[in-house]
Amino acid sequence: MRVLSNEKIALNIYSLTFESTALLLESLPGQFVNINVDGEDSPFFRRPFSIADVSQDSVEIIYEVIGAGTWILSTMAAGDSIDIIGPLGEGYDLNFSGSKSILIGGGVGIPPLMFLYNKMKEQGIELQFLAGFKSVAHNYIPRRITNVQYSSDDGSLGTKGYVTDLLTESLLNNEVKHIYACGPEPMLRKVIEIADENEIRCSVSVEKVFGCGTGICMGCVIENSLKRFTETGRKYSLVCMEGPVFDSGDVNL
Amino acid sequence: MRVLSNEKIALNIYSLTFESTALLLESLPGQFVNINVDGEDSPFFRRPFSIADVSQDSVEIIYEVIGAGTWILSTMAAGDSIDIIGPLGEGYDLNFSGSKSILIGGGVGIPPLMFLYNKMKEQGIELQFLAGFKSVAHNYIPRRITNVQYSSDDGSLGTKGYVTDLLTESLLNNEVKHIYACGPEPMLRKVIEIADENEIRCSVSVEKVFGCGTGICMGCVIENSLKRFTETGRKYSLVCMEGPVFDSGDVNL
Amino acid sequence: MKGGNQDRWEVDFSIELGDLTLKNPMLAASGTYGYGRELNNIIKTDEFGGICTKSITPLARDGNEPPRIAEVKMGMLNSIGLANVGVHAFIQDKIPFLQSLDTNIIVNVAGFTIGDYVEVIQLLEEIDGIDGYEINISCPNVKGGLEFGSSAKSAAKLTKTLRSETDRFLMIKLSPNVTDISEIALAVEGEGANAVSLINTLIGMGIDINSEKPILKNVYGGYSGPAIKPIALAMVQKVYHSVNIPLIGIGGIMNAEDVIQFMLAGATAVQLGTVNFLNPTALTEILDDLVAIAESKGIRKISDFKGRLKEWE
Amino acid sequence: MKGGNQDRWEVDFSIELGDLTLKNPMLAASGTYGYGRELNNIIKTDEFGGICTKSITPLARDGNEPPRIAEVKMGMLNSIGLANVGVHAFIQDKIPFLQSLDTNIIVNVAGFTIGDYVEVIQLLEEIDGIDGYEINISCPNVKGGLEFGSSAKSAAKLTKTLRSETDRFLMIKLSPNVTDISEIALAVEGEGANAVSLINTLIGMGIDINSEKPILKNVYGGYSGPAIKPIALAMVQKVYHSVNIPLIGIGGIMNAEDVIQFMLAGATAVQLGTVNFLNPTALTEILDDLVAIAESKGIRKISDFKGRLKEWE
Ligand SMILES: Cc1cc2nc3c(=O)[nH]c(=O)nc-3n(C[C@H](O)[C@H](O)[C@H](O)COP(=O)(O)OP(=O)(O)OC[C@H]3O[C@@H](n4cnc5c(N)ncnc54)[C@H](O)[C@@H]3O)c2cc1C
Ligand SMILES: Cc1cc2nc3c(=O)[nH]c(=O)nc-3n(C[C@H](O)[C@H](O)[C@H](O)COP(=O)(O)OP(=O)(O)OC[C@H]3O[C@@H](n4cnc5c(N)ncnc54)[C@H](O)[C@@H]3O)c2cc1C
Ligand SMILES: Cc1cc2nc3c(=O)[nH]c(=O)nc-3n(C[C@H](O)[C@H](O)[C@H](O)COP(=O)(O)O)c2cc1C
Ligand SMILES: Cc1cc2nc3c(=O)[nH]c(=O)nc-3n(C[C@H](O)[C@H](O)[C@H](O)COP(=O)(O)O)c2cc1C
Ligand code: FES
Ligand code: FES
Repeated sequence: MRVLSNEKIALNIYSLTFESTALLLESLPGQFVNINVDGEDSPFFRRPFSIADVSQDSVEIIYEVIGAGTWILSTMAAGDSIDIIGPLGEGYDLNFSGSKSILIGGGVGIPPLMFLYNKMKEQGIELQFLAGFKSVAHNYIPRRITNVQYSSDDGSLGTKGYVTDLLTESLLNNEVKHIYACGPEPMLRKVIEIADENEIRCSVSVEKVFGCGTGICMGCVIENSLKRFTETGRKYSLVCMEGPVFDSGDVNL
Repeated sequence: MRVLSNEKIALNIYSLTFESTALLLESLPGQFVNINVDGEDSPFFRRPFSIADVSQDSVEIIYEVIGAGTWILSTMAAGDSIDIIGPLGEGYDLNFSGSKSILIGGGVGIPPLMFLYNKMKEQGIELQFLAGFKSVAHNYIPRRITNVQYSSDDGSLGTKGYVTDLLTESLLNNEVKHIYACGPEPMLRKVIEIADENEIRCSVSVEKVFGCGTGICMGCVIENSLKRFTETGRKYSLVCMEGPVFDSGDVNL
Repeated sequence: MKGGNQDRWEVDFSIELGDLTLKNPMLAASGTYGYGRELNNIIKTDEFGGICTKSITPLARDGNEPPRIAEVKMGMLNSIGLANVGVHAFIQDKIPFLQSLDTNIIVNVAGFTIGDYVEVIQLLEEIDGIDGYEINISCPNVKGGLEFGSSAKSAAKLTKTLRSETDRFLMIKLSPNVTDISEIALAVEGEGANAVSLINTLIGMGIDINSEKPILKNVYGGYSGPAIKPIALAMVQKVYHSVNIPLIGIGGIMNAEDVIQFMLAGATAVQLGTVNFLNPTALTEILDDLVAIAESKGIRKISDFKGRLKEWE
Repeated sequence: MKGGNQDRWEVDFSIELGDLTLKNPMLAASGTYGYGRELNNIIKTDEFGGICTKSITPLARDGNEPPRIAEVKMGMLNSIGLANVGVHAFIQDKIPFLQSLDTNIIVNVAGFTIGDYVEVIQLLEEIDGIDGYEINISCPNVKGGLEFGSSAKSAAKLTKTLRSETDRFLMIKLSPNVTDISEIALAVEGEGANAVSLINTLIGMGIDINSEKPILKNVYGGYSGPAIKPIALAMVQKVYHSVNIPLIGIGGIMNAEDVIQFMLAGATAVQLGTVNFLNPTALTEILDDLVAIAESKGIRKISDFKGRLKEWE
């Protein structure tokens, strides 16, 4: 596929857009693409990135440079050809209840929620967006996404502290039917704890190292509590194929 | 080391200059440098190149792009850092007899002879330079090197045909004491044949795949006729350390 | 005939594996192509000459605890540990799709005892549309399973038993983690194996120096990918000079050149493994490139490459 | 003390190998550092903790016919075939320089019969300045030589004989081309070996599809370089849990992280092999980087890394 743009949008964070295929136009929030950044050389595995937006002719991902793979990605320029497969995985459930939802994300866990936000807005769903960043320099949420409450580790953006504190606060004042979360594992665990306490349905997007991203290597397992057979026996689910979005009750994070 | 320049000087042929070290300033014609073009990735081995010239502050090599290694080399730019070791190997014998010599080279076998030419000129040695190219488009010999007789495969430069035909011709008219040759193996074999017939001393620069270029892998062997012990028993010499320049009588090409 | 002399070079890709005819010499390697369905929207699975399924055991298996895959340079380590749905769910949920495919279906069978293998095969014998079995005696990730693959005697014994259970195509998948792989190939040939496939993964390990832990929870894992190709090629060449049954070459194949290398070394067919993770449409590209290579060499029948390795004079 | 708190972190690099004390845990691997002199103008050879010489045999050997080296991805194949000057020329021409070095000299010895090994060692016993022997029972490039390395029985027998010939440090270099490397390590430990070094090269092969010839005239060669590191690490870990004598880890080490990985897996020291071809000053860089890693972990004694591998909870 052809890279359309690749721009730095925040500290160490880039937005990359590439030509869409018909299949990719059908992508759903929570689904991901899997990118081969360096042929069969190291980094060997493909690198997965959530789809941040799909427009008529292009797909956007937003990524942070944290290692060799994302570094190579950051060196790509418009016109370069890039080896991308997708959309992959099961995204967020879009049968919105109609009642109030909260989207909560941390760092580069936010892109799939941005995509979800668009879909919800299209359907007129009432929602609240809670976003946590390390600092204001890391914020890349575009202005068109309004109604965002921010937290940051250093207080340079929104409230100083954890984004999950915003969640607790928010639940004091609002009746919420569904929480959609994506971010680092400790954050997700806390979100689930809060959702459980408040008996609110919670969908989380989980990250594991992916060997294939297509459900064939059986490497990306997460313990489940489904009590039924999955592709890999009974105890595990495949994050890349049965997820990355799970109902929080179905998996043991 | 730092690349100073890297320029295309003929069809698929580049001149690369880099910062010299004190050691490299002492380089002799026929010696080579060994370049690691891609860390420990493929191409795995270093790539050897004859030293084409040494000036006060820089060393020049001239190379043809024929595979992955030389392709990567061609993408380097002034200011890039490059992993080069050298000078390596034994060069041409510089105890010139004083009497007439012939330098004969083909294609990218010519760079070490250009360096040798400079040293001979400094010492006022009388010489003839015979150079064979595929076509005029491949000629990169600079104008300051005068007195060159050319041949080319397609007749677009000098005589059409083999550079060894020029040699035969030249020997008819001149008394020659020493032939210095570098180029493809079939050419070298023909040069040696002619030198033997005419009982002229002949020094050839030989190419083999080098694993190390420093005499430690014992991979780059050539059969010798030395009848004495070498580093690798009796039958073989190491091209990278005992050569790449050999007296034609010492090796079986 | 469009384009006159622009015609595509015609290559007969079919190869013979004992009584089986495969439409081309590329099979999907066990454990790297799921149950055939997963990638079917990315590549038509039945472009393969055959599919070797994930290893099937009598009961469903969760496999080892994660992390159970990790990347290394030019390859990966896995300690999946034979995770699979078990033979019953396999028959019920997976076979129908496989049967619908226009390709050869080889069911890979694994077990901890001879009885395990027999149990799986007896159940599968009842099922149509299975063209043969590949016997995994070489999975290094489970205790016990390795035994069959690491001695000629135990490999022979297992082969003998399974031969008496089925008339179908029976292929034994050899372990590279042995002193003499051709000894084992000879032993299973002697007991009626129709083919051998090689190699399974090499035992490997990686360590993260930050956490000071192995990169796999299981410590050891199976090493696969391009890094193992030189070892696999050497073993294929060695076994080719030892047995008469067909060889299926496996190990680090990424492209058409690799396929030709294995065929030159003596393989009748090959399996694509780890490459499916990196490049799910590798097969399509390989088929195209094989045509180009065959044309450049004037070859019309892909099987002509087999064992064609030349000697240095 | 310049620069106040800018002091360099101090690391005690010395390690104990039986009775030997090495100033650092990096040795030059046999066959990849010549006779110690070749690179001495590029790197001070005696920065190494020790030098393992090219394998020495009773008579000079030309080695195999070329091509006898070839590159593959992330590694190389060699079929040098024990080319060396022979023990007599070694003593006359090579020993004096080695003796002049401020490092430990381990002479690597190879042979085709037990008598060959004994002959070389008896001659070397007369010579001062040799700190020990490394016994190459695992060179895959010559017929016969492999025998000692591929069975516990023959390895034990050879070790026993050599033990009776010398009181010097005696290290057996193990072959990875076996079913159970720890069985062989145990056997040589039982006969008095002071250490084992592992691994030697894996048997590999490459094919050029244009010429349709093997890339080595000898067809098979020894595979070395980064590609074999996961296999070497697994073997070191396995042997570490089987024997009590020190292990010297070898295989694909390119940098300081690799050195730490081998030490975590149980190696007391390591050898740098193929990396010397790519980067003759690797050792100097590794020493620097080890200091940085040790500092980041608050470690003052390099030997503290040995066997420190943590388990997953
Ligand atoms: C479903 C999913 C969606 C993701 N979406 C985004 C996103 O929208 N934006 C973003 O910045 N990041 C996203 N990530 C994380 C992203 O994949 C990693 O940051 C990236 O792979 C790091 O690669 P690297 O080579 O730069 O770093 P490395 O130095 O190789 O690795 C750093 C860390 O990245 C993770 N990682 C490495 N390889 C893989 C792999 N093959 N599969 C999964 N994780 C890996 C591991 O946690 C590893 O420790 C997502 C991950 C998953 C699983
Ligand atoms: C002493 C010596 C001096 C040389 N001087 C010059 C020079 O001045 N200018 C020039 O253009 N070329 C020179 N060469 C040849 C040059 O080294 C090769 O063209 C180059 O290594 C090709 O690398 P590649 O990756 O582009 O090609 P590849 O596609 O990898 O190989 C193409 C061919 O290059 C040769 N080659 C590959 N690897 C090596 C290696 N490690 N060592 C030696 N040869 C190899 C082989 O013949 C091979 O078939 C010299 C070679 C030697 C041995
Ligand atoms: C993740 C993974 C799972 C595997 N599972 C199996 C298996 O269940 N049964 C089996 O016989 N081989 C299994 N293998 C081995 C492959 O079929 C193949 O033999 C090996 O990976 C070498 O080929 P490659 O380098 O092309 O991957 C597995 C390999 C990988 C990487
Ligand atoms: C070109 C070459 C020659 C070698 N010669 C010997 C030898 O003579 N004796 C020996 O015991 N090992 C020999 N080895 C094996 C190395 O010492 C080492 O065990 C092996 O290469 C693995 O380490 P590496 O991956 O760091 O190179 C040789 C290796 C190479 C690459
Ligand atoms: S990453 Fe391979 S199955 Fe999920
Ligand atoms: S290239 Fe290694 S000895 Fe010559």
